[in-house]
Amino acid sequence: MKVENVVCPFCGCLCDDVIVYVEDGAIKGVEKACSIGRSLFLKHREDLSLPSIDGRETSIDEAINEAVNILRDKKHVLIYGLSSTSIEAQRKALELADLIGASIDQTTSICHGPTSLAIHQTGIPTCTLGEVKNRADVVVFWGSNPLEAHQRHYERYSLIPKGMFVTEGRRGRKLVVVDVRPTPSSRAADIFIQVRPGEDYEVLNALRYMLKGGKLDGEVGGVKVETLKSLLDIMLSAKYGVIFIGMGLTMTRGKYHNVEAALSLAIELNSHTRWSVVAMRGHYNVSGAGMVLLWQTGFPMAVNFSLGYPRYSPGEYSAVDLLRRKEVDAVLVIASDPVANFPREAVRNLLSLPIIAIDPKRSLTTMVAKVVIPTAKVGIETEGTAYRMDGVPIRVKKILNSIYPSDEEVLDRIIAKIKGEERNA
Amino acid sequence: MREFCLITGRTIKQGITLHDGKTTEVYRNEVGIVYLNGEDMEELGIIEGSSVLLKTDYGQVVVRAVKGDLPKGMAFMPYGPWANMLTSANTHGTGMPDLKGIKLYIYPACEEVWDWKRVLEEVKSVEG
Amino acid sequence: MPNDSLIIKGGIVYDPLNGVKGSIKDIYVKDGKIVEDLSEEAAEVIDVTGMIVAPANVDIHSHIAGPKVNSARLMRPEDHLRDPLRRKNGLRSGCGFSVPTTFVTAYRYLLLGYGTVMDPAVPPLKARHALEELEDTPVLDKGIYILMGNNNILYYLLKKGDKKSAKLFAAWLLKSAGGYAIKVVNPGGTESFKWGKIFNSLSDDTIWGIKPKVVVDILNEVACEFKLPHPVHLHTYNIGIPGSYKAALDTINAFKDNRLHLAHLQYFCYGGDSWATFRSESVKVVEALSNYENITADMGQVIFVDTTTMTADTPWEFTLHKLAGGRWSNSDVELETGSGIVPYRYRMDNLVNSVQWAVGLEIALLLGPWRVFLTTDHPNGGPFYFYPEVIKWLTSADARKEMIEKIHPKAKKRIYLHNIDREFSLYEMITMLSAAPAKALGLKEKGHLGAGADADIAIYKPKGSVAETLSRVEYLIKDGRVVVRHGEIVDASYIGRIIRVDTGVDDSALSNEVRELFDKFYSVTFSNYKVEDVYFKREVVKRVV
Amino acid sequence: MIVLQLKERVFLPLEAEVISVDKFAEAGSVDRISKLSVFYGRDKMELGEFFKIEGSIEDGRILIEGDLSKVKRIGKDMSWGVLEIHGDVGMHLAEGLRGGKVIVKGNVSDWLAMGMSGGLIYVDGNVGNLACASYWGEKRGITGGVVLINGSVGDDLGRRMRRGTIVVMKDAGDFAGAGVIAGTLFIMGKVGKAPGAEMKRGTIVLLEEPSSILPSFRYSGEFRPYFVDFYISYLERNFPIKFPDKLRGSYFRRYMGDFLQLGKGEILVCLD
Repeated sequence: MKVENVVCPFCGCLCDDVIVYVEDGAIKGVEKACSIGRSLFLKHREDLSLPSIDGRETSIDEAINEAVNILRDKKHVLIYGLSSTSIEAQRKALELADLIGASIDQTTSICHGPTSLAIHQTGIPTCTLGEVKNRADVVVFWGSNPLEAHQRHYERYSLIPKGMFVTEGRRGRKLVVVDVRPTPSSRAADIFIQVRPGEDYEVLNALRYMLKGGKLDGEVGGVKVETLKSLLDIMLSAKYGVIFIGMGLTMTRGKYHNVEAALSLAIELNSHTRWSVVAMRGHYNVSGAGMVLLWQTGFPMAVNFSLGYPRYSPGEYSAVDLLRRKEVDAVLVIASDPVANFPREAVRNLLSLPIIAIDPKRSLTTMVAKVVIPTAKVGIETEGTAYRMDGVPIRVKKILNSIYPSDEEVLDRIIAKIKGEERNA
Repeated sequence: MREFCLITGRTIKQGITLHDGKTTEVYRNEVGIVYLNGEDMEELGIIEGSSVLLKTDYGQVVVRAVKGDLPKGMAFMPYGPWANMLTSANTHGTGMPDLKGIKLYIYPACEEVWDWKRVLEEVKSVEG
Repeated sequence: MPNDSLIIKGGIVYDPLNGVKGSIKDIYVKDGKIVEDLSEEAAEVIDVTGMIVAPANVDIHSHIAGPKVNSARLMRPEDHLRDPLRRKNGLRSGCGFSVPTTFVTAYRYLLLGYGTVMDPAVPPLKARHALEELEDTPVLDKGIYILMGNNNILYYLLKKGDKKSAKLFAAWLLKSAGGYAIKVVNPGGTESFKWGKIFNSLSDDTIWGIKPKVVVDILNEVACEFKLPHPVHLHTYNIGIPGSYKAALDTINAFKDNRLHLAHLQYFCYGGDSWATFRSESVKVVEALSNYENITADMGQVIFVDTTTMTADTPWEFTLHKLAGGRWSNSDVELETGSGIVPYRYRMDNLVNSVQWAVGLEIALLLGPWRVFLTTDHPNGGPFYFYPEVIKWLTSADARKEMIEKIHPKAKKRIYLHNIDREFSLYEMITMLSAAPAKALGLKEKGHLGAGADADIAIYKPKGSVAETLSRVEYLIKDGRVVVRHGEIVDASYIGRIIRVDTGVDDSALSNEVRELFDKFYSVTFSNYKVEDVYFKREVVKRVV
Repeated sequence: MIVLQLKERVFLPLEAEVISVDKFAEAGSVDRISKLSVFYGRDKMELGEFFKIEGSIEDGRILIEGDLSKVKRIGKDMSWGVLEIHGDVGMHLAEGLRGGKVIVKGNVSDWLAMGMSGGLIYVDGNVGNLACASYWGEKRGITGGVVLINGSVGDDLGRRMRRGTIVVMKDAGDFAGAGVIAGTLFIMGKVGKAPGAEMKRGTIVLLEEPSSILPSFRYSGEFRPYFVDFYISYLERNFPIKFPDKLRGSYFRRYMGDFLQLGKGEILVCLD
């Protein structure tokens, strides 16, 4: 069976033109997806997780019961992950957090969290990826390597496609890449600007200063002022420019200040011509996790419900900080692998806590979790909404059956049980 | 001792092997890895594909060294459990730990590249 | 399901659409509808002797959900910090103030006696987002208006002179995005801003070489030919600036032969040719409107409060950002529209803000309650839960006088408000809040208490004044369920309906050319564009034309 | 004086905004003070379950002893009296402080004195990140008061402060004085990256040359700012603090900035 226009549940590009061939209940072929997307579809049945308690295989029902026991008894639970599941499940996770007075954080806190912090401070002029395709004549990738992290980004949205007002496609666009090292993405660029690690802020500061008419000489952040001047000229000559920002800004020294500087530059450029900023979001629904958190709590991540209402404090209720300070007594992980993704110090404390892991696949987290609840993979075995990196919501599809329930169902059952017990008490 | 700057990031192979499973050999081969500048490798006496011991203020790990297109003094590792043995959990009040731009020291090693079990052992063993 | 039959006994009933002005009578409810009669044994009887019984309120224009509302939430953590709400009685926690979370939005609307709220500006590409938020805005019936005034495909077809395709496309768009009405915001202006230009006109050529008037005419025709229950919901050009009343007059003149709704009219009633000479010209606009019963409007009243402005009028938000300084967000949506967000504080000691405050009340008092409805263009003029303040000013000339003493001293010479003595009665106020907007929306089952109406009933305990009485319901019945009892929400566990129209225009009606434009220029495939039925699975009302 | 002793170490966050002179005075007796509610994780509990409480609040003095590093929001919105803490203390100490004194003999975690408008804070040890900083999205940080820190502070010290004085005797992290609208910061040790970024007005006095000054600052000569002398002798007279001698009568190198904003702020670097 040929399934067309399948949405790839891997990265924030959320490509929705993938063709998948299904035979005998398994995926036999994939077209149009990038190499990572192909791997995701074709190897989807490999290394799956099994329901277990303390490493002992068990039934889904028992695993859920054990999870309920932990969540009911503990005083301060961390709910973490969310970026690789559907809106429907994310909603339930928030309802649970509200119900049990937990802290809830999503993977964005170690991804584009600083971008949210910067938006609090400055706002953001942004656009959907179709605007980039149709209008952008200058695109700047700053601290981002799409050819490895978002492989079809150039092809589908930002560089190659012929748009309504950029009729020549690649030839109608200038590509600038700013990074601390050459990457496959920078090799495709018209201009590559190599910044000294940790000095993006200074470079952005210099660009803004020159935009305001300030004079500089010498070099800033390892870049000649001459080079920056010509970059600024390119930016000013653009009809519609877009800066894509990546982890190169959010994870390096300066963090949200770096992003704030990039956003401010774009805002200030709008007094001359049109510029937007788009964050290169990693997981396919990390954008969505932020959206649900925002509409239910007002905040995009790092929310605590201990006092019965949402409080926001990145650096306090964010997962890495809660673990580093060891301020929680249990962790519920949904569709994420903090044991593999967190810095060592945070992982060490995480390992000393009871972990409940809800995940279709085996991961380092499921290997050490007290309770493992396998679920159907969203976008392959269950449908749901996901938000692309630019906030466009797309319905991901179900193409195979699973013997396991969805994340949404598991969370719903946990909530029902906890509520039921509340009534009895 | 020479100081390097550790940058972590995505690679295609990391993304592909992720779907084989994080406990698999293929994943270790692509993620338990550090890319270095060729001249730096020569200076340190490190042979392409050999094991190196990496140390930062926050931890240590043994991975495979591979030549990469990098400026001198820079080391690049794919995101994953190996790189995270070396990163700092200090978020400076932002929620975002220091995952790029970390001071790194590199030593040739005869030990095999750590597997995920050894990585977890190391996580547990070190106090501080 | 709680008791499905109710008798609301002994209340003083106000039902403007049925001409009931404060008669004591019982209201019977069965299966979510109001019925003529009911046997007492089967039903729950609620004794509301001495209380005011009215149709639940209807908000015709309130930005409560969707992409730009959420972007505004992201921009304002400090705003949420001031107004947290605890989880209690099974209600969800959240935050309020200028951009409340979805649950809090619903709870506060319910306590004000609302049963239906319309979100007036949703880009079709992101309609799913609005619908998902509305799913988390429980109990209320909700609808969305679809932004079309800057749609590139529409302009493309019009430029070709293919009016038929253009109309079919608009009707298809409305259906596929799950919309209830067509919304137009600064036609041509939002598109021009994508080119870095500020464009404000109905009769000049847009970037596409098409006059905005032509676009609105076509959309009016769509509304007419497809018998849409609500006409084009128009936010015209030149919002918020000195001299904006001319845009209102121009717009009224251009479309006087159509049914039309003018959104947040207050912002289009300013005179003067600079901020220094800024003044009210509400009287001229009211005069122009008084001849055309076919045109309705809502207030867009300003409250003196720190709020967050948000609109698809991107050039205006950029202008406001330059005027007010501080944060600015903008989001361009491919081929369709855009939106801008700027936090803004209306201040009593500011002359312009003082005039704005008066203008909203002037138009309402001069033209209400059947033609101009209560809104604050939430949250643009201020959060909706400040409506009781507005009601106070509409129902009490003394309360207005008191305020006029407090606002900027120079304002008095530039407004008409102090010369208006009219005070709306309880009956008129209920008309303005429920009957009139329901009628303008073409919601035949809403806004009245006659048999066959949805059993959305607001019951108030009479207090010292009309404003106090209407400030919080004692009971709210929604679809026959008792949602508020003794002034507290007791049941907010169901999600309410999405009200949308079905124009009957399916994919097959679109020309190949439109399909090709789609495939070439959108960043999503055609088959993944249309909003799937799953977003309407819960208690849909379809209104097939 | 009323004395609170932590009975045993707490591991989860203990939300104790009730510990303030205002709230204690309102409660009155020790008995009623012990019944004030705190949150331990999600559990609502009583203050007396965690602290041994003795003495009287009549003179407006509170002394707390123990490892309070998990105890948050002590001294919230306090307006008078003296709150003395012997031991390390957790986040959000003295949030919204309006008056009175908060004295800490130990280290303080992040978010010290957010939204402070008056009063005095004295910290003997080190302070975490975002000390005296504006909340996310808030236009202005602290609007008054004096904060004296004997040790070092983390990043984002005094973000967007509107008025007030902050003295740090040792090092400050990155982005010290970012977005300052007005007010004065003294940093008597090393300072991290980008001091004064986006500052509008205000003064940052540095004892040591910073590792770099942002491109958007302009060097504007060397001079002897008498107000620094007056200022430090005023602070020394009134508060328990002693500035390095080098500062007195010294010449300073002056950088004006941040020219991305008004450009009316200054960074003064003490010359040898």
